Amino acid sequence: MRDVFLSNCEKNFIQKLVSEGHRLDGRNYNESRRLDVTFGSEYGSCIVRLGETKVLAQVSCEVTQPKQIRPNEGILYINVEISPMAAPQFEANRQTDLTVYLNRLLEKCYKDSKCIDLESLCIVVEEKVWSLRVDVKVLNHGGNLIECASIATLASLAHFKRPDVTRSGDRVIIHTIAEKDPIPTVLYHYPVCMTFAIFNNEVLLSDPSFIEESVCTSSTEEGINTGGGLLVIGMNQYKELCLLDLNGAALYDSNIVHKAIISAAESSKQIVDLVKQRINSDDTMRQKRIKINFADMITSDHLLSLTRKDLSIQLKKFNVDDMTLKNDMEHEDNDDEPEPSKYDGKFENKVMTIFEIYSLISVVPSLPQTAEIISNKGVSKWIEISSDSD
Amino acid sequence: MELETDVVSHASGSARLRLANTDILVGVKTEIDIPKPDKPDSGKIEFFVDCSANATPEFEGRGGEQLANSISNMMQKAYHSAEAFNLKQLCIFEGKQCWKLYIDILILECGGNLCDAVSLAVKAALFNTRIPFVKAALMDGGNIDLQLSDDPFDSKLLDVGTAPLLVTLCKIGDKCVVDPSAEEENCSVISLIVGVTGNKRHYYPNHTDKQCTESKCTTIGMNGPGSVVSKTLKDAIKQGIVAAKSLDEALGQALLKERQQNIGMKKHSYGFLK
Amino acid sequence: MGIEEEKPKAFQLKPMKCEFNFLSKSDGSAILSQGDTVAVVSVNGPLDIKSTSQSIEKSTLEVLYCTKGGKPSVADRYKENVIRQTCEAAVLGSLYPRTGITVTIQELEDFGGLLSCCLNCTCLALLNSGVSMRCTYAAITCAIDESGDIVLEPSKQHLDTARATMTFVFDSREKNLVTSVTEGVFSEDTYKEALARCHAASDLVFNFYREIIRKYANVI
Amino acid sequence: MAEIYKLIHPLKYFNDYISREIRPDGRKFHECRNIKLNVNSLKTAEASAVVKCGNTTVVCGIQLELASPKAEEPDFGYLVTNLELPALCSSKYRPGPPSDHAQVTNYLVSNIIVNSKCIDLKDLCIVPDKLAWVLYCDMVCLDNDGSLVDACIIALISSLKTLRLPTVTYDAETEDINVDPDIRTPLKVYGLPVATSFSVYKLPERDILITDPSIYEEEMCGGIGSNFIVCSNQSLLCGTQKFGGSNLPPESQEEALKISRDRANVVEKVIETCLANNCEINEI
Amino acid sequence: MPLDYRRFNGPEDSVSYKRYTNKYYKGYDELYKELVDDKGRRKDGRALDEARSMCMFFARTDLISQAKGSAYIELKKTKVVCSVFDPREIPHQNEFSQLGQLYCEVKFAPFSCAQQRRPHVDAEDKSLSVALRQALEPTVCRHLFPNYQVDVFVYILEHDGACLAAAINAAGLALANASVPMYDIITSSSVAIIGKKVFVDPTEAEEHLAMMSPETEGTNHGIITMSMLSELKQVSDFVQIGSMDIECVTEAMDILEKECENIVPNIQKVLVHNVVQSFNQRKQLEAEAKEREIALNVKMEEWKKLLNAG
Repeated sequence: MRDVFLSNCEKNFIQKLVSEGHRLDGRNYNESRRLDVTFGSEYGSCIVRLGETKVLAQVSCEVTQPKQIRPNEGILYINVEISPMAAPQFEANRQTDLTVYLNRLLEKCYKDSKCIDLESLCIVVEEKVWSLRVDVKVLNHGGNLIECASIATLASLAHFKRPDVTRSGDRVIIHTIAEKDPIPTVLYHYPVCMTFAIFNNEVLLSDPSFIEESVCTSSTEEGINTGGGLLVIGMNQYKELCLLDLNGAALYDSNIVHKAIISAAESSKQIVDLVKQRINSDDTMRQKRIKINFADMITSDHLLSLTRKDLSIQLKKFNVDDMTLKNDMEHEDNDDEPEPSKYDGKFENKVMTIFEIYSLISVVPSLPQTAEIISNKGVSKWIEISSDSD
Repeated sequence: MELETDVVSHASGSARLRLANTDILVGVKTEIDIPKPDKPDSGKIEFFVDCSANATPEFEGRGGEQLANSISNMMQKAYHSAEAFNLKQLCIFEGKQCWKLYIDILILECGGNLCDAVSLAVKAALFNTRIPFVKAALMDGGNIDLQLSDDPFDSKLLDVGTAPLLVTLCKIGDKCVVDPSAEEENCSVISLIVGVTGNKRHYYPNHTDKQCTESKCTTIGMNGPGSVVSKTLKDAIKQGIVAAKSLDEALGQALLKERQQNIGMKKHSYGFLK
Repeated sequence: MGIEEEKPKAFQLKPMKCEFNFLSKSDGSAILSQGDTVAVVSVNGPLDIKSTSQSIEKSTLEVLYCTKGGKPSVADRYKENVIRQTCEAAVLGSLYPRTGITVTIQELEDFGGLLSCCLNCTCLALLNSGVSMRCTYAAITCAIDESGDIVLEPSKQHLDTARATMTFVFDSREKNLVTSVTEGVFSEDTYKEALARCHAASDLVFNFYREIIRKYANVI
Repeated sequence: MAEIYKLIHPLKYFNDYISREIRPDGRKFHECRNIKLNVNSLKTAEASAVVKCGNTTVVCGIQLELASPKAEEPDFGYLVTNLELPALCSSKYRPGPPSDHAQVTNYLVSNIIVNSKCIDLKDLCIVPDKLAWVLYCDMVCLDNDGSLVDACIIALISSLKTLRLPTVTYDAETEDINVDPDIRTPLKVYGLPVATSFSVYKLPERDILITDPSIYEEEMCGGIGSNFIVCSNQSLLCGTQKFGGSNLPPESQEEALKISRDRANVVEKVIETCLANNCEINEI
Repeated sequence: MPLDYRRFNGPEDSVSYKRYTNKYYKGYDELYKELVDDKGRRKDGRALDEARSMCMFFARTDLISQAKGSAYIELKKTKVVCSVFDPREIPHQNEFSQLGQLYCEVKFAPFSCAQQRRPHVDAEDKSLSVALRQALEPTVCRHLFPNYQVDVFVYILEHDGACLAAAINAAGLALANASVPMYDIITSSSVAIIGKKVFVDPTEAEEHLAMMSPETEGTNHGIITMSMLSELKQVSDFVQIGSMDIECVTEAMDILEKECENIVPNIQKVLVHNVVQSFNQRKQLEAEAKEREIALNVKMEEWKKLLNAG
């Protein structure tokens, strides 16, 4: 895996931003990005989108011999792949630490939590069982892979239906989907993993983006650790904890973990509900013989992706009137003034016309025979930043 | 030379050997397997050598792999003949089931003369390897259900009297040196490894069989970029056999003494890594 | 956004839908559906690669083909090779010596004609990434059914019963054959006829490319 | 001198030859190299063939095993073809697991055999759902000097043609298997697929089609693996493969199809003569 | 064993049909009887101490056009190909090595033995590669190509005993063919020992029996392979396996030494032939070049005339 470098500038910026109560994309601390689950034409294939993070999961099954120690249980196998598609730093056909870590977490969350009724996958004891294989492929790595991959695994497992089987004497007949209705997998409970980024040992961000993840686990330019870390919590819809994983250099005190668990309990319910609802609607669509296909995912959402502004932070109280006033007025903040919201589409506030920019700049003679362009001095001090979602 | 047996409680047999600066731990694991179709009445034996990076910095990463392979290869060759180690004693049920011995060799510290030390440690570990008795065998169609005795003391020991020892001879100048140190190994361009069968008498005092007292070569191999004149080669082999004989006798005595101590009183443990 | 109206008299291709910049982390990406068959492709590069795989003459093209699930196989490597060789003919690699261009293809749905969908999608993703290209290319799949008739863009059912299937790739400049992959047995005449019909159909694909690029270029 | 010129300016050297209407090894554009075929020279294999097309050397050996058929296809046997490109056949290969190029060539060869339907897998089944032959056909390239696929197909098909299967008796009651290696029946081979490789070289004014290219010629014409391979099986085509490289105008295609038809006849004759020769020896 | 995704795989449970033939399992005595007839002749008609090298030795060089040097050796049924490539920088190495290195690899063809060999590198391949390197190192002038390695690849097409010896002989020839500087011609030979009988240059069946442990205790058995630099009288590799007493070993060594010397003229003949051939080839090439030049000159004259006329 190639190294990804994060500039000190970026690090400091994000740290500062978070400490002031904002996030780069304008979310609240405990707000998740938009979650979307799309199913493919086959049973058990889905794409989960969490903001820009996209993960494809596909469940396949085959008949194999059971393991000797568990002769009456089916086998669940989870395989995670991160190809160069996810981000350029990943190399083809090479396992990174991240892949192994992700694989292990998902195995803990779905195999060790015993959420799947493996005994129902048995066909003939000691001879034939179903082996389920979940292939998780990361399409785009926009941060919080763990949560996205776990939702994808859950959704594909819950959506999957295996062919029906009948036994006649010694022989086992596997029916095609056309012959007999396939059977859904039995899930006792629906666990999902959620990630929290911790900044400065105290601030808890749910659903961190790629840059937040990288900043919180890295140290400052002087090599001092910032007390940041990643906390992964696996929880099912009954608010039962099934996985806890701590990462990074944060000193976790029990309060913060507790706080995270409470927050996770809330969102796990929402996520599971969403997944269930999507599966239900998918089922009714299928019953109505409406074709479902990944092609439905193609929209023109990304048409403007190169021109659209992703950042939703902006200079606070950026007002043409203020700017033309003297510097002293500049930082006399009156916080109670309502912020322009991203919904009212008043982009004019953000965009300065050329004329306005020029009005900020003054040409001054400095040394003999030189002139200097000095933009308004007051602006060059620390810019107050606001988040337009609050 | 320091030797200690039965150091790993989970293994069927084990030994730890310290020869000058060389430190080796050997564990023997037993498993049930199906014999090879062309040798239905024999068991199987397999050697694994692990050069831990602790032993010398050169082993870091994959550095030790080649050495590990060549040692395990050498051991496999040395134990190949029935004269050296009779695999028939590992047979449970002809053509159906047999014991398979996994011999794991861990090199903890490397101070020269690895081959010799490994072969000594393996022989010591095999000497106290216990194989559970098979209580009953149930025939069920083509399959066999084995019932093993649960009592760990209800087991048999292996006959390892003739198990081979390897002797490394380093050619330095015109002379060959037995038991070379790491420095001596560095000086020589060619070394000869001779595997010689042991003598049962040294291990089983009441063994009366007069027949096999003679030492035999089970394997010979050369190592290093140099070459030798055939006369030197012949002399070296002879020298190696003599050395192996005395080594074998010493090992036998040490093992017997230790076994008696074990029976006599509670074992005085040296600690795992002294 | 299909191209149904263009040439109603000859034949129609399955409706095509395409979206650029589907993946935010890649330098170029495209998702393409041809009928019910869908593939997504990402292009990264030119970027730094290991010195052992660098070439002084041209950029090293690495193509990775990912199936939806299951284990890797020799057949996947074969598809990968078909796509790599085709891209190599199209990309002006000599402009980026000592670098690597990574193309990753992920199959999403297969209802026949997956290979040509992957090839076309790759071409679109390359266009999107801004890598310099000698020409674009278009892939068309056809099948020869039981009775010996040629079916363009066959469906899954067609393929199951087909005597042979062929995939042809044509370049945009001379409209010559770049890649040809066939399966099954067929006579020489059928081959020629199939080739000619695919050749004609490739124009429709090129038109579609133009339309898509126009749409995106307007925004940018 | 010429050797050094070739080493330093390989493309120019090649271009010099081509523009004088001749190839570096003295052949005309459509001339094929000599073919040498030898069958049954390896005794450890059930059937074998050694083929030399110019310098390109491929050895094929077939070994027989027995297994139970797949559950989904109870009356089919197995034909497992593998091509090995060991490091010794060219300086381009490194020891280790098969490279991508080896896998692709391997797939190509297997695909041609499957497509040509020259072996009916049903012939390899002994008792449906219980017992079937497994044919392990391993091809090894000893010297890779271009047009590898052509040589592989010749080696494979001629060893398949010499293969004789032993008689097997299967006792349904006891599931006992008995093989009599002395009584053998030849394997049925339908048709005779022959592959011909072409390289396309682009001169500014025209495209030149080079038949049966050597490895050097392949490299000069769009790289190894971008050959146009036409595989004909008794007047039918069972594969026309081309992967990238210089593009191919329709006229050249016509030409290639015609040449491949002629070459198929020649190769067929070679194989038949060789097999007839082999039979004579067997009888003596 | 995990499946190999880079090849086509057959069914997992397939077994060679030979398992089910009547003659599959034979006892030790039965096998022993098959080897030697009453007159003390071996199955293929040789005397015990007669090597195949005497009558059925076939060797040639320049077999592989892509390699720098190559050789092929056939000892009746044992067939071995070897190729040697140009020196190249030692990959994955940080330190400068004063001596050049030899990289040796021995591989069996999947169809080289009666039982199918899986195409993976197995323990036997590895140990043969190590033995080959051991044998070749003393004879190659390694100080002449520091920090470079010469690749020696041996491929065994058919295995009928004495394959290590054949591999060493072939590699020696190929190295010479590749004009890698060497101190001496390297030759190798092997014997199989069963009881009191010593089989020189054994076949597969003889080797197999020699490796099997006889019923009676104390019988000598085993295989010895030795390689020699015959002019310098040096032993470069000695591999013994089995169980035998010291007298037996020394006796076998004398036989092997003689046998190795016997092979030398064979190797020399091939090498000389090789040199003569390449000389002839060069002469022929030069002659052709001259011819062409003359033809060209004639053409030139014609053109000149045409030009002048035009």
